[in-house]
Amino acid sequence: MPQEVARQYKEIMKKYLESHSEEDLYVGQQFSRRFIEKEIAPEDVISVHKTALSELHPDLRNEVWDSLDFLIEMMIHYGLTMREHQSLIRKQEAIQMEMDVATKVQDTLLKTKMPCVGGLDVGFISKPAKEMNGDYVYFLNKEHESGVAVADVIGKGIPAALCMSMIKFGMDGLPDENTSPRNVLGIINRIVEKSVDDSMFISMFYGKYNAEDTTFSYASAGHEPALHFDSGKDVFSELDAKGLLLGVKSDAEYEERSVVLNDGDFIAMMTDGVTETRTEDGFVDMKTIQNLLHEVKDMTAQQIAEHVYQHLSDLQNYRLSDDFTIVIFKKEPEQV
Amino acid sequence: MPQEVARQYKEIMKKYLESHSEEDLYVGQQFSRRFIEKEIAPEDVISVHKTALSELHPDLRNEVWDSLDFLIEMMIHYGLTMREHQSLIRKQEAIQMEMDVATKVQDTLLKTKMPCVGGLDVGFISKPAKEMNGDYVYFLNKEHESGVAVADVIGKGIPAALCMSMIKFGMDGLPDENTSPRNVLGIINRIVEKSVDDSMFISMFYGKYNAEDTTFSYASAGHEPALHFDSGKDVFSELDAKGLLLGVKSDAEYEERSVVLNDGDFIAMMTDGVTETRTEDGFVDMKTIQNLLHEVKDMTAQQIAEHVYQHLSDLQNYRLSDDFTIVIFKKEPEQV
Amino acid sequence: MNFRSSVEIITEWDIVAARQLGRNEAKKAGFGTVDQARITTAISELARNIYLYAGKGKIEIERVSEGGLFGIKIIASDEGPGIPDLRKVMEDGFSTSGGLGAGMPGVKRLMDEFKVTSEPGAGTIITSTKWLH
Amino acid sequence: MNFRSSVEIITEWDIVAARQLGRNEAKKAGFGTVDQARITTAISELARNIYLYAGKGKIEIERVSEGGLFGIKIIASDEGPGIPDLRKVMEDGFSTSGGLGAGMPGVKRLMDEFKVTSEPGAGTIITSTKWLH
Ligand SMILES: [Mn+2]
Ligand SMILES: [Mn+2]
Ligand SMILES: [Mn+2]
Ligand SMILES: [Mn+2]
Repeated sequence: MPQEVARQYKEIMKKYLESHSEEDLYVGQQFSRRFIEKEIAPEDVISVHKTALSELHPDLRNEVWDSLDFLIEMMIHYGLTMREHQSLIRKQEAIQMEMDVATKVQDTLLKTKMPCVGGLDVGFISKPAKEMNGDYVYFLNKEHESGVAVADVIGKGIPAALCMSMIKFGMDGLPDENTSPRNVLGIINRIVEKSVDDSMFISMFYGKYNAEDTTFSYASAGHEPALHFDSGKDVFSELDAKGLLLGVKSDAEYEERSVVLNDGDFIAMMTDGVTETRTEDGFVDMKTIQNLLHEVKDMTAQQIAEHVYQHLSDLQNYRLSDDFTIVIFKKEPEQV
Repeated sequence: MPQEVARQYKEIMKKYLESHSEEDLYVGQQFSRRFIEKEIAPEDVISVHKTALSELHPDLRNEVWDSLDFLIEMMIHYGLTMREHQSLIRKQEAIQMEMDVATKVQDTLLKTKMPCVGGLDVGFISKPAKEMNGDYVYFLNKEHESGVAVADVIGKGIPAALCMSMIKFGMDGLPDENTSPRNVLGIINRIVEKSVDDSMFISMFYGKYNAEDTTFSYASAGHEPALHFDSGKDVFSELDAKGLLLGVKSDAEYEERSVVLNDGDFIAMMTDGVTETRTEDGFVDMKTIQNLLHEVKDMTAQQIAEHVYQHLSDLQNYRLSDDFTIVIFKKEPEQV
Repeated sequence: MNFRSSVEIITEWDIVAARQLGRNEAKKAGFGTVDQARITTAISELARNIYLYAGKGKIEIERVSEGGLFGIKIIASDEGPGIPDLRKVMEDGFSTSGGLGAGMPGVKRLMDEFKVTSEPGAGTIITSTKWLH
Repeated sequence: MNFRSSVEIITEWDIVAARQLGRNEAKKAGFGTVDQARITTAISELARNIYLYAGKGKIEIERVSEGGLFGIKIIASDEGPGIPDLRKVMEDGFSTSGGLGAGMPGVKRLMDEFKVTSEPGAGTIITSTKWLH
């Protein structure tokens, strides 16, 4: 404890004892913050206080000094808590740095390339609720074909992130002749079932647009239904298909369905972070999402995705309760 | 602040002011720990102190009371630090839980099966320095062949863990005709180079034992040399082969070499956590490791691995400075 | 009508004036010494933030009652640059506070209720209430 | 020869006796009030650990000097069950201490030097030194 600090403490307290002014308390309190910055423990403050008082009023009764000694004793464990805090902050900062690196590694490791086949406009947005994203979007591009996997790993954070690598490397290893949605889900399901224990499940939607016949075929492993906007009839319909979550049963079968897309039609594939947006007034319903999509139906796929995100994250006061992912496949008139 | 707490504080302090006994200070200090458990802030303690003193000695001079008011003001920011600490502890516990789950997921995700081909005894040990292991051992089993990858991801913790999934799923996807060490490293290198950014490197040793001709062939991507114990000559030799770290250059080439194993011979493959064991007296040298291996050369592969770990972790005072991995391939007389 | 009084924050002296007003009102409202000090510290932090980051603003103090509870409400408003990322400010800023326990999370801890609305470019309004227990 | 004295720890009263001895020695060695309280608290924690977990043991206090520095060394020894996982005990036990700031990491923080050797089944010896600055 530097002498200078003790001298200043005495000066400030002296002024306060003379004037009782708010200004001295303000100065004193600002001064106490410097104590904390200098890691001066509370028991040291009591000791400085005692010294200052004894120099200013040496004639006070002995009970005063003894009671301050007692108070020092009572403060020792508070001082320990404070030093523990400083050490914990440093530990926390180290973890934070590790998380930041992990997030960057994950981003590079799991990066995906937007598809580009004629007549298809693609947009997507995927935002984590915590540091790391437990939703995953991965595009698989073949000639005349654009496939997309939209997955939600049950659970968030690091454990979920670890599982996503399975999906990516699993899909990268798919043989060219095996890219129908039912096959993709079947193969990824077997990898997941083999690689993770029973407490870890993944829901996944796989959709594939075929540029030659403009059909969109899809299969679902216990995932949220997608929405199909039919611009001719100006209506939405839900696209769902039967299938168990990935990782439940190694021989699970997946239903495959398809729909033809006309110019102006689009498909919105989402995770439950979108459909189960929680607001102060309860859950958002499908109707709200359809209305949001309809408001911007003539914009680009990316604008549609961002519009939905903006509105739903506003409703949640900027605090996502779950990872949020939406992918738009929009049929455009083909440029010749 | 409960009345009862204030009453007890007064009683303890009263006794102390009368007797000045160590016992009262002990009782008082134990009592102060309960304050902290009850999240009573230090400024509250000063306030309780002031009340107690004013009830015990109401006739003390005004400077005493005013100075205690000043002290309360000085303690407010200490109280905030303490409450921040409590909140940080809760945050820390949540992170710890997430890490625990992540470790379990990683264990299941990256699990590997010990090889079993005739005439080969296999043992290994892999211990993380922090929560998560940045070293990785993965066995690849074919008929008459046992392959093993020993890898060290530069960096530790979560970022490293994320990278290991690449190795596992990369190796799982290897076609059967492509399992020569030079090919394995070539293929994994291309996956790593494509999937991670320039700041992330992996060193890897790939060794393969062929039961038909009892040769051990190997290649190395910038990894620690392995040790070969020749039981006939009773000497060790280093097995090293030229090759860049994984992820540096997509078309890197890997040298492949081989050695014939006779009964009683063994290979020790390690990461730098073994060879660069740091003790109070500096680094451990290869000679020390050879001596450790030699001491137990007649035991099983698993016992050899554990012996090395026991001794080197003792030397480090039970605090590993790096992840520690050793794999033993030992040639046994084949049972017919 | 509820009693309400205010202090304009322009210079550092005004921080002291706001503290004094807050302490007097807290005392009149029946808060004990420690809570008076906490309310005063909260006002001090809010006024300092205005002084440091917005340049100019106002601290208002209001006696409030709700369902039999009585308390004191602090309203800190400014027309400064606003807070671009509310989510970040509302988080427990351990490392940012450097262990000082101050800033928004500090005010939140000193008081019982806390609310902030901010519009980038248009300013910030923070209201915070402490109830007599 | 260095001065050395000790207290057997069997009952809770002995914790108080060890504290008293430590405080007296710390005072005689020239430590100020706060450091006297810290040394006493460290002794208290060590003695309490013996009383609670080993049942029986000893606290010795020794005046030490080294390269012109003077200080006090506490030696806490017992023949209790020992500490099975030293690595764990030496870690900062935030959650285990429930924010109490006590246990081994607490003693380490109160003193300047700290060393523990333990053999499962044979007992534990902890030595800890504080230097006069
Ligand atoms: Mn999820
Ligand atoms: Mn979800
Ligand atoms: Mn490593
Ligand atoms: Mn290493």
